[in-house]
Amino acid sequence: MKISFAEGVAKAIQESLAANPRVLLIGGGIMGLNTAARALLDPVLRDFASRIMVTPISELGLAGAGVGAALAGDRPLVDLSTGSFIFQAFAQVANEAANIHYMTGGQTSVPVTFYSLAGRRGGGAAQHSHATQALLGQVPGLQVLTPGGAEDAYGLLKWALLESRNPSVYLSHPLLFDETAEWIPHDPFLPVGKARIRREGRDVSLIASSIMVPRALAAAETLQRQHGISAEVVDLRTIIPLDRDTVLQSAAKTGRAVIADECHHSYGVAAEIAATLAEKGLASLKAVRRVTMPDVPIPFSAPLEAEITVTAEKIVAGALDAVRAA
Amino acid sequence: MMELTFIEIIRRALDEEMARDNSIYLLGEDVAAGGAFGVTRGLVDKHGARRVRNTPISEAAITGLATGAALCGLRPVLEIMFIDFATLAMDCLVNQTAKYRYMAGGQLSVPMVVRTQAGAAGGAAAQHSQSLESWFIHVPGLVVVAPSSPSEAYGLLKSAIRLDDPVLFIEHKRLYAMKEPLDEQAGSLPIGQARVVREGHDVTLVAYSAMVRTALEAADALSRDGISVEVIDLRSLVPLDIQTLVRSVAKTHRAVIAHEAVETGGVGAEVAARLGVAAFDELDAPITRVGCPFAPIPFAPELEQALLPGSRQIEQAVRELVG
Amino acid sequence: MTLQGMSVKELNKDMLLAFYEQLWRIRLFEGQVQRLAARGEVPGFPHLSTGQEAVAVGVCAHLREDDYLFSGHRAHGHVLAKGSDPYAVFAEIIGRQDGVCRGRGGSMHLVDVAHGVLGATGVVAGNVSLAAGAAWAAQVRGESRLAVVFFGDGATGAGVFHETLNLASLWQLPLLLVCENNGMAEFTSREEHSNVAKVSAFAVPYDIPAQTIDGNDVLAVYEAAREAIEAIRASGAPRLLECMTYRMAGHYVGDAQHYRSKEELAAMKQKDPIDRLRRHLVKQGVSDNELEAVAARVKTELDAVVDRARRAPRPDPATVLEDVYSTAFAMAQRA
Amino acid sequence: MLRIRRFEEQCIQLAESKQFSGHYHVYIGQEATAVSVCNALGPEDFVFSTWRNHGHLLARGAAPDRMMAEIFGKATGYAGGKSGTLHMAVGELGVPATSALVGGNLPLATGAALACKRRGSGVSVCFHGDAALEEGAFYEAMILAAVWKVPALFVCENNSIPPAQRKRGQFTSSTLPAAQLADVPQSLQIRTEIVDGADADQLAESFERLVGEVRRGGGPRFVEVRCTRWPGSFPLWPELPDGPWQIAWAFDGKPDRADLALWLEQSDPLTLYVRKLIAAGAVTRSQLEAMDARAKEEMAGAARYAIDSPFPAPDQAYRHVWA
Repeated sequence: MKISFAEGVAKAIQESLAANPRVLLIGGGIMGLNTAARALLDPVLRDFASRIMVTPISELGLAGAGVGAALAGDRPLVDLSTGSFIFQAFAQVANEAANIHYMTGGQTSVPVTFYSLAGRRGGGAAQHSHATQALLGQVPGLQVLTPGGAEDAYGLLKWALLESRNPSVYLSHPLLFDETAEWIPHDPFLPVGKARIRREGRDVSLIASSIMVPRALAAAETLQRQHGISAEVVDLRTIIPLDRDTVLQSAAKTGRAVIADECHHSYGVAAEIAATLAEKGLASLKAVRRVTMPDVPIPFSAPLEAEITVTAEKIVAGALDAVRAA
Repeated sequence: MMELTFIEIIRRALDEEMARDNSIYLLGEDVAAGGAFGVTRGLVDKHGARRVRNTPISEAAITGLATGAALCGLRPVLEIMFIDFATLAMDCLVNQTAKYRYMAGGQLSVPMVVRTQAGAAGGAAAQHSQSLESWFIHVPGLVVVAPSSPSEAYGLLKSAIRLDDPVLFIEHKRLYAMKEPLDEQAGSLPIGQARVVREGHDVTLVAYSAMVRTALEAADALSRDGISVEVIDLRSLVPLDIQTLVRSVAKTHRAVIAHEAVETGGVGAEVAARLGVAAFDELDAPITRVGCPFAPIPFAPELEQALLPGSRQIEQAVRELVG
Repeated sequence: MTLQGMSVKELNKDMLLAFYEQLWRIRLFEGQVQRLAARGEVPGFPHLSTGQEAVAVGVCAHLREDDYLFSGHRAHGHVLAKGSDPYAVFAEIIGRQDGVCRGRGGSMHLVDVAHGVLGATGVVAGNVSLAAGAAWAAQVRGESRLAVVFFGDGATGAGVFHETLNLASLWQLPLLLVCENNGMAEFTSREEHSNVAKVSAFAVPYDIPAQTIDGNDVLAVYEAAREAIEAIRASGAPRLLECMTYRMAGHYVGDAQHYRSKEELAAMKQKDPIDRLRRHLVKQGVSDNELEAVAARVKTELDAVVDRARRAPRPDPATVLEDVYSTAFAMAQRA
Repeated sequence: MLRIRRFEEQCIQLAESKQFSGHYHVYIGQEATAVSVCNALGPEDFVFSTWRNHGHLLARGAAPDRMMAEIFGKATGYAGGKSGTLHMAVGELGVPATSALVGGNLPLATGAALACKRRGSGVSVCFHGDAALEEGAFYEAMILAAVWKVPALFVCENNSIPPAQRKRGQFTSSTLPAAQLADVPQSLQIRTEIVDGADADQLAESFERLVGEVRRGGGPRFVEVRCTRWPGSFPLWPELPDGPWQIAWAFDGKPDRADLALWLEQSDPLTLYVRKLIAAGAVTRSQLEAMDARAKEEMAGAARYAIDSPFPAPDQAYRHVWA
């Protein structure tokens, strides 16, 4: 049956709360300002009222409380709302949660999940549009989950809440809520750390995650229909752990790699993947291109924002450039 | 010429700049008492308590205070004792300091320097030894400088203070005791221009901050085996001088990038990605990164040594390339 | 419009009418933003200050052009009351080239240096410490100017707010902290997210004189602000002003406010700051049609502003990479 | 209390003879606080500490030899050499994590208290210093604890140097304009008490009562324990003025240094408590000396254990990144 990304998120939270009394929710604004998606959560917030902690606006305190509760045996989901607000909580997310298991020589683990609604949403301007995978992706001890489809929105969040033994940042995206996907209830869950080949192809590999997955799929359609180019779409699903093998296998097969990502151009997720490809020195690799946001804060005005947005058309252009290069 | 330590040279640069421009103010925890590492010792006596001011231990508020003052025309130089504590000031640095000019459509600039200190130096463990530059170089609007020696730090700090953009000036703990002569006419050094520290023609070895010294050690060892290594000190990470690297790779056709920070998503990734496109035809071997494995810094010195990339790892990487 | 130092009793009819006009200008301005937002012409999520106009007008009446103003994400009223040109502000909110930030900032990042508006912020309590920095700059240069920062009661949950109280008191900074306590932080009411009813209680341990007043009465705000600002100019020490007010528009445009009961909204309408000043003016013998004339004049003025702003050119995409750095580094390159 | 002091004295002597590296902090002069708090706690309770954690861990029942091994960075340490002194934690004793950031442990304690409340058993105790009141994390943790009414006990060990005694170059402690430190938590509507850190009996009585109140769901409590800093911990690296503590000082003996003598008389919980026991005839001098001998032997044994323990194998550096 078909479910939407938003339904996936709501379903994962509802089932996890039902399955394990140690799961609790700190803060409850999960779906941000999307009222339709918010409505999906209302029954959950009602049924589990005693396990939903209403909170003041103090991201540092909330994140730290989530870590503390996890240290004491609970499995909290901490809602840090808009992606750009995770910076206030960085000391607790990156300096405490991520380090504790290692610092205690393995004595203590921190199964906390931070929910962050990150990415360019339209009109958000500079302080509401951050894609934070690049910074979070450099923190040893932190899992960074970036679902690009509804089935992963559900699966990854439920895995984080019920099974993961490490701290995770679950990066939801305001523009993904309406994406739908086929969902088979008892389908064996693709293990975390494995990328998903969303579309087979021979001529170029489109490496994507989160919001870039639907756009890469659209680009692949255009490349096939208008240019006769067969594009493979690799959905990373997670930035940590990063499935470098699947990326390398795909790039070796097609000989060309285009990495589409919403982080800024320099020092971003795309840079890490491009460097991995460059490092392995694949004989068959003819071209690598990065299609990302330029190194600018996100402007408010619509035409300016449109200029820097990574669209399907830009992914197509990147792919054509890679094909033409070799 | 007298020999000065990294700390003494930085103090001298701050002293001279404060004498030159009275809109420069020093802020930070215990800076009037000399600062945790003694960098600002004695400056309060020369420039007065109004311009060298201790702050409470509130990294978020003091970074905001410095930013607000910079918006109004002061040129604050804020010390954050350890880069690990900058995690408490991330919202200010990322959402305010870096973006103010752009959000205001160019009406304002933020002439502010945040001096901080990073890197592992034995026994400081996970929350006092991190190299976190990779976060800040992904934030458009921030300039990031990482000097590799006392004389470099002197010139780059002077330029950083005179720049009208916010600069994160990262000093490495292990360089603090390093001594170097400082010639009298030393002036400011350009930000955004890499420096060829050692000529060579077989491989280009890129590094910055304390890793430059390690790279030179590796280069010396390799030259004894007849491998000629060109060592380049990036000096600043943003702006990144990719042209100098491309020119060097055009000559050597091989590239290795070394840094103490975690390899994933680090400076090496960006340099490799850019060289992978800009110098694709010049490369005879894959670009290689030498960074810290993906783990926090352990306390025990033996474990720390096992983790951190040193000249041995660099030599090994170069030998694999040169073959 | 600055009337520093005049006590409420000395205000003559013209000055009161000027307040009345200012309140209407902000109310109609926000009404236009809401109207255009409903038609999808306003990108993003503007937050309106409808119902909280009295705080902006009452406080800004005492500010000089070179005093520094910071605001939160509900900033339109403060920026207009400080003296920014409504056309430039409206153009910015709909992302036009003539906008005060050339279309880059938008509703939540309004900056107008010429009028001392150093900025709104989209991060709750994100710039309270910046305002302290501006106050510190004024102090060290021996200037008599001050910095004022407006924020909602939600901001008092953020640790940086308390760090700033500590710093402002410790360094005795010329900073006026104005809390618009509308009893709501986004969607949760105050009781649910704070155990401290009155924000002024937070200032007590730091010896920052704090006052809680009725934020819907522009004359009460004017009087309290006059006393606080005069004290700051004289002593250079910080002050906190807590204005109890009520947010009549939702948290953001399009917020159906299902979390508010009907009676609650109706009761609040009764305390509307414009109606209260209107009743006061009528008692002072101002005729109805004189009051109507003011409202009509402001309506015509704003209709023209909105019309002009909607026809203003959109920013040229080619300029998108400008203003990231003031130094000419050639490094902000296209994707 | 005696065991804690002897442990810390061993640390200082070992550090002075360069047996272990890295900066560290000692708990001398505050022993009564840790002992009285931990005596009121049970196995299901949680304790959060900071970089000055040795006393808390010993009072909680940690083994001195494994603690010393960890301070040495040895494989037999509680964290196998990965935490060192700054982050020492003992999971099975309910000390799950120790932060080295000022105020870093406060939100953790609130979170653990939330878990206790949900489970219906256990309280969460957070030891922190006076400087934590300058960090935003303090306020956020306090407000959350109050709004959620969780069983959290915040123990602020205020060892700030009275202003009159602040000499140049020493690290100023907290810089709070508040007339009284306790005014701050009171303004957050949290029940606050002040206890004299030198009076072991008052501490024991207060914490017995307070832990009971918190355990019965009375919501969070804040206790300011006023201790005067031990003269040995003024310098950056702790030293033993006039050597280890001597039983004689509790009788008629006096140390040479006047400041130490004054401190023993007015502020040292150990000396004052021993005098009280002697006066009440509860213990004889020979019993004390026997007790002291056992404590000294235990801690000397811990030192030997640490010295003889092996360093961790280098490959351990890669373990425990992921649970």
